[in-house]
Amino acid sequence: MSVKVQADDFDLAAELAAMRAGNHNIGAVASFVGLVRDMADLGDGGRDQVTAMTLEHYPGMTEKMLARIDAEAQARWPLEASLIIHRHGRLQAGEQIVLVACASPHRTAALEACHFLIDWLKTEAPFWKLEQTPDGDGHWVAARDSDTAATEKWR
Amino acid sequence: MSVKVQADDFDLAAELAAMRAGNHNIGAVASFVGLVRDMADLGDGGRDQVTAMTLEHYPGMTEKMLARIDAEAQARWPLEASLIIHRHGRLQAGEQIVLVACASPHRTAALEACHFLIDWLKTEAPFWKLEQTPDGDGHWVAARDSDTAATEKWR
Amino acid sequence: MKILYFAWLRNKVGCAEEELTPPADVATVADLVAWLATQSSGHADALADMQVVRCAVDQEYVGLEHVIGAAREVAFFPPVTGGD
Amino acid sequence: MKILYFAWLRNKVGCAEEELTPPADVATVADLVAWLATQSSGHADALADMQVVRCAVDQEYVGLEHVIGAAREVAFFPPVTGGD
Repeated sequence: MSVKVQADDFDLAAELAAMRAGNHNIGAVASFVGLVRDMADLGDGGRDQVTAMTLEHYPGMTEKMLARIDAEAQARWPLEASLIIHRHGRLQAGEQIVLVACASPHRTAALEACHFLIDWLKTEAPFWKLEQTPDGDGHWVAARDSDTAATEKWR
Repeated sequence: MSVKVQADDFDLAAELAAMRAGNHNIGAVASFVGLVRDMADLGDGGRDQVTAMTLEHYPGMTEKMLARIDAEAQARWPLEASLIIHRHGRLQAGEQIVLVACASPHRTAALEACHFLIDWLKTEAPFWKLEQTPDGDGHWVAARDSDTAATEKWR
Repeated sequence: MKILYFAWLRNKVGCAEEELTPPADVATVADLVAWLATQSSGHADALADMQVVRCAVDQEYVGLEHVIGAAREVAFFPPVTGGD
Repeated sequence: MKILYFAWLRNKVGCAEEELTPPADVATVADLVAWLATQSSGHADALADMQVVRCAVDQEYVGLEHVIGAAREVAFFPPVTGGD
């Protein structure tokens, strides 16, 4: 029920504490954090060192799509609370990119809704990654078929 | 790769930070926290107020079972790190009971392994809940068929 | 042999742990349950319905047909209810 | 009409945003793409393979057959790659 798109980092513990504050009907909190890896998977099966990445997004449409995905999760599962935070801008290896969290009385709804949100976000939220490698070149990360397939399984 | 059974509370952010410290090949961290709800589902469909609960366990066997479940997750998914913390003793409504966390390069392994661990733990780890209600009576929580079914789906 | 009881089985038996030496003809978990039920009405009550009791021998889950052999520790408890 | 380009489409076109008034016979997204491709070699290059380009009209995903109508904002971008 909360969506944030921001350049700043987030504090996982503080965000989760705020999400469940005062609600003792929450028995389960599932969360997912995506991080910048220092290795990128290249299309040819090789790996390239990544020193940083820049996340570009479509201001306005991003918030709209995240809110819609969040509403879809609320409609499908009995959630007491949910939260999506997605960062944009330049991020170093090891930094947090995205947080998805769902709270419900029991674990299945929280776990499934969390998985749904991150799968759906990967193909519906307008973000694009530019990876920087040590040779100075940046390259735009290509979408993966596996992400589309992951989203399709929820349709 | 780490299992803890303890009476003390845990700090989610600190535990997750320790789990992924120095490993920049981690692109995904999925976590699950179970909490004491202030309402118990009664078998007859009604609900009863819960003020606290006491978690009893089988010292020795608990650690052994959790380590085995953790090893099973490691064998099934390409995880960079995993963590299970389960508390025992008396806990108040709203308190954290259990933490399961999995880290991997990509999200699917982390999310599935996290779901697997909590499902499996629910039916394999020797813990028993005694719920305290305002009238002072304690009652032992009965196992749910849905938990057994949840574990079965991973076999 | 150390016998352990957890949760409501402990409440019914009246103790968490006891050191017992079953007779030689107690070979399986089922034999042990039948013999324990003769020890007291609490034991008999706790072990009356083995559909709702699980058993671990030396900290491994086993069925009623399991042969106890040289086991040092046998535990009886309800289906587990940890997690959330 | 405001036209937006993101990621490598922006690099190829050479700008992030432009205000254009397409001719009256531009009805669909496909028509708009064909017309934009005549604006510069950068535009033509960016929009050469619409298999790898997605379009949003007034911040809603649409297909090439979508009728633009009175849209205020049309965006072109690659398949998205957010998340982890």
